[in-house]
Amino acid sequence: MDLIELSDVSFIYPDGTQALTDIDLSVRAGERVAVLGANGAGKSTLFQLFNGLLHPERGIVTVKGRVVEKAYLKEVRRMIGMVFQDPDDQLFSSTVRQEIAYGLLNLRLAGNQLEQTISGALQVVGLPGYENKSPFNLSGGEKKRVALASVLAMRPEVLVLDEPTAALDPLGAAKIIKLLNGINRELGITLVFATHDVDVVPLLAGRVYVMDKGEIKLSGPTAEVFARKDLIRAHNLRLPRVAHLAELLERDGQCRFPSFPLTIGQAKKALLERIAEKEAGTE
Amino acid sequence: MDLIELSDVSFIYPDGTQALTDIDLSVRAGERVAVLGANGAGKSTLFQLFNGLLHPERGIVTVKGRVVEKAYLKEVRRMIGMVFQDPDDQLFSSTVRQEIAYGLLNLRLAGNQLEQTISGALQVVGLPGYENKSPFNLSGGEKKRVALASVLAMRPEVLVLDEPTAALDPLGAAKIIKLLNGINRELGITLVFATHDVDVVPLLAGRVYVMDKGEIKLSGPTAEVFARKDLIRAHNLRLPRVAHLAELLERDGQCRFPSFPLTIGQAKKALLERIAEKEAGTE
Amino acid sequence: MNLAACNRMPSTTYLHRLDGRIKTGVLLAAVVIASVLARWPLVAGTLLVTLALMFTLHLPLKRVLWRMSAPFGVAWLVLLSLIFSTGHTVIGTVNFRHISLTVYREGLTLGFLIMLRILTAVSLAMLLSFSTPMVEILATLRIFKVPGLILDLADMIYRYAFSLEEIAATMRKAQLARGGEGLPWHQRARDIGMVAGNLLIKALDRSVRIYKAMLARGYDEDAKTPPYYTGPVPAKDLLAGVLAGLSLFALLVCNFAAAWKGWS
Amino acid sequence: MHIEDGILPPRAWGFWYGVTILFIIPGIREIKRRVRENLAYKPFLSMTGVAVFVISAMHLPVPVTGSCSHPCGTPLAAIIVGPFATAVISSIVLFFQAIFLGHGGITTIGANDFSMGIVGGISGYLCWKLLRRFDSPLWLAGGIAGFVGDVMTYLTSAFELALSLHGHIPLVRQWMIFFAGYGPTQLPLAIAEAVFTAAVLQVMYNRRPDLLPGITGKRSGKIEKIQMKGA
Ligand SMILES: Nc1ncnc2c1ncn2[C@@H]1O[C@H](COP(=O)(O)OP(=O)(O)OP(=O)(O)O)[C@@H](O)[C@H]1O
Ligand SMILES: Nc1ncnc2c1ncn2[C@@H]1O[C@H](COP(=O)(O)OP(=O)(O)OP(=O)(O)O)[C@@H](O)[C@H]1O
Ligand SMILES: [Mg+2]
Ligand SMILES: [Mg+2]
Repeated sequence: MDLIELSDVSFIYPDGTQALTDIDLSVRAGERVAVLGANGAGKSTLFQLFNGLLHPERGIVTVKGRVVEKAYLKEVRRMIGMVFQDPDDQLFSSTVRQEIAYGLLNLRLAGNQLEQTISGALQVVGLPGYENKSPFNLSGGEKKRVALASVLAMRPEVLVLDEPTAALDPLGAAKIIKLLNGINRELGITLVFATHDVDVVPLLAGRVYVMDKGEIKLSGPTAEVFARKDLIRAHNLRLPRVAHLAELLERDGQCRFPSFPLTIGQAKKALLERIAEKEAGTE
Repeated sequence: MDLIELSDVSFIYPDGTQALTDIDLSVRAGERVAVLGANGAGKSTLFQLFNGLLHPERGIVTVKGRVVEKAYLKEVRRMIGMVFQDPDDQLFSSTVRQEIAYGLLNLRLAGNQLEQTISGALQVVGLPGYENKSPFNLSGGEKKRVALASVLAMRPEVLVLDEPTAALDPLGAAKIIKLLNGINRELGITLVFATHDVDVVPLLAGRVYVMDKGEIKLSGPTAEVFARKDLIRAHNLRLPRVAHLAELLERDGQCRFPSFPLTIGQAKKALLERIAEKEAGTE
Repeated sequence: MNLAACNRMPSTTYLHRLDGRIKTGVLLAAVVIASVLARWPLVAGTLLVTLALMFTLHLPLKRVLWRMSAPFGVAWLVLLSLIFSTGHTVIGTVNFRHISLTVYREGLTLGFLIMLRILTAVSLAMLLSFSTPMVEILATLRIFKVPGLILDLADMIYRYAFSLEEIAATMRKAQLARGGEGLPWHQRARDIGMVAGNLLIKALDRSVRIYKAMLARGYDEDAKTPPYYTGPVPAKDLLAGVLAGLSLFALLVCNFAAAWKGWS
Repeated sequence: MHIEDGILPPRAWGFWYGVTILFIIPGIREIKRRVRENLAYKPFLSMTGVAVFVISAMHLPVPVTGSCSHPCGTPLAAIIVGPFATAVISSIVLFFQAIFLGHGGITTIGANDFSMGIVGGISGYLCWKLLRRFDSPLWLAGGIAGFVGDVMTYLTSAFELALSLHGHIPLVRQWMIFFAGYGPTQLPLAIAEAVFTAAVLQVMYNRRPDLLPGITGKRSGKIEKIQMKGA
């Protein structure tokens, strides 16, 4: 049974914008799924269907096999933790402590347990000692991490992240990626995220959906999706930069890559092999 | 005479945060300058000093040789067009059309010319037909595009862009980069921008400033700045991905790169040369 | 309160295309005139014409009815109190337990007239807001010499209203996503308090940032705001305006020419 | 309770316009002065106006009389931005409510502003000042200001109605009849307004004392140079 499943889902905003059309999508427990797509493709809208912040016009959204509807919402929202695209949208409390406590109080946590959970969550995102700061006076990257902590503290089974690395500086982004991979591996938390930073995808996703104009155009394991270079480009996306480099080398140079490198590590290996081959080949 | 010049400028926020310390910076007419730095380094603060949205605590800001002060503000703001980091802070009209018209009306444009400029600007950012949507009902990336269009339409002499490609999809980002380079080359518009997407910098900047904790730590032509790998990393940044790849190849493989490739084009060329060398070298 | 709804109008109908200066001028004058008319048939006629014009805008009926319902609160109270308090011709009494109230004919007539006037004035205002963008209304008021500072503030209040609406909606969404629903009342009260307090702070902070964006795009404290209207009113629209103005004048003349008693 | 167009005779609404303008003129002067001192004042004032718009648009129907009540928000605004400026922004807010919500009227802006913006604002402000003079806690002063401002607003608009519509009944009796018409919802609303005013002030004071220069004791507090001094 899939954890999240959308079948034939459409969504229209009140002003008449058809944001999603006939979406079929499923996420299994423990997976890491990326959703890619141009601006306005419908990624953020899609995510809000998962936990019933928006309701589909047509089609069915199920979580753990049960349809998401009024009576089930509370449970669903507890299961699915959501980090919004803009951390400013997510933070509404006076202090970081209250921000994180908010969801926990709704889960009826109290006393010692509450305090421990809060400081634990801050520990995980690398912001110990920030309890009494105001979330509004933090830098962009810190806000993002507080938003993540406030969601992580609730121990969701699924983390849905809208652009987790946007607005972060490179080091901050690398840390978040490591953190997310860590909680996926160690806590078994399922990850679903949207991003425009294609280079991040191979580092963080096992499977990819590509959306365009409200429809899912392509899906599959990361390597397979990025092998469809023409389709990727047709949907306003691009290859990871090293893959692009490899493509150019293959076209203009004499290199052959049996499988395209997607990360810098893979590229290094592949290139070293090619170079070694050349040396060997000419002997 | 430099177009924008800051000498020995410091800035402190009312709550006591020392955001900038002893900044010396100058931008010549027609240049393309990037400002890099970690979250909270002070980039956005710096930009707001240029057109007098903030006033330095100490030091002097001059534009075209004249100190930025009350009587000069109007002219300066007309000369310097500014795209803010968060489009939500920039959009305040009830339709996209009115949003773009706002600045143009302040420039006393009217009638046919106004309409043409508006639709031209929307064309350029890839949102034709969005005139009557409310800017609040757009996706994150669409908002950024409208913010860009509203400033681009005013054709200022200097464009100051706080993270121009953040939240844009890859194709959109590539188009904006091309557009910016185009108006720089053809109209001589000066560009100053901040970004976290290091891979974009070599494509769009001739010169780079690196900031950290409110100070300028490093500056110079793009290639020279990125050659200081250790310093770059010390300030929470990273190399462009292909440069990183080259670095790895140099360290682990037998490759030597006389100058580091920063863009995919350069990398391709450099790698093909290396490969050719290898083939030649073993003959 | 959905302000944005007022802006989402198809610019296809005749009224939508009509010059904003004409619409604003005529409709505001009509509101004033409608609220001084003392003969109910004239008011009823104006109301009918207004509703007919509204019909040409192709608005959803539900929204129109909802808006019409707002003023009834005051209207009923006024009608009720007038019936029992004004006039001398007794047309009956109402007995309720030990209280007995006298119903007067003059009060009833006046109450009916006032209700009609309220409806008419509200419909006219509604017609204006559904057919004319705010910028055009404010630009017209500027032509009418309303003080610049007031219009400036009005312009900013209008812009910020959208912003506040958005902030409030996203804050609520953020609470829902973290289980803020179906809570006991004291936690609900806590949520509302939290949103209200922080909303204002967030909104005030954002207001300063938006203001910066306006400054950066040439908003000028001291200079006059640039005229929104640069050309004259198109001849056709001017004609429509003159005709509408004449009808309003005729309405006033009818009202005063006819003999009418008492109330001023 | 806003008075709609068509209820008051021209003489009455003309009179209330006149009275209101007496407060608006110093209001405009005060705003101009403070804008010159601190440019952040204008956006600040406008956002406060939006808050008043939203708060006073939350009307509740009164089941018994069929009337309509709502909180005012003006006591809070008067405490934050000053009573004269409040008179100005609430007149703008009333214009918007008349146009967009069918709530109040164009000809009655004067009358409504007098009850909500001027009497409501000033009475709330005076309560606040008085209580703070005697070192009452912030929440208490704010709460009482909210309560008094709200009740005064309703007394005033009931008076305005009664003055024009008392027929042959004595003015005071008709006034009380109108006021009683709102009683069922007005009392709980006044209490809600009190709680709300107190809570918002307390949160603002705890989190952003720089936004409340007059309250933290420092006359020219940090708002004078908030983020764009002299820009
Ligand atoms: N509140 C809204 N009302 C009306 N239309 C909306 C609203 N929010 C989004 N849209 C529209 O719905 C479509 C999908 O928006 P969505 O935010 O899901 O895109 P996205 O894929 O997240 O884009 P981005 O990459 O820019 O964040 C867009 O065309 C957008 O204009
Ligand atoms: N309005 C403000 N009041 C007080 N402190 C502020 C304010 N805005 C920013 N700061 C602080 O000033 C410092 C510099 O902020 P700034 O926004 O200039 O950084 P930045 O380089 O643009 O960062 P980012 O990459 O995250 O956008 C940060 O420490 C930040 O917390
Ligand atoms: Mg999105
Ligand atoms: Mg910034």
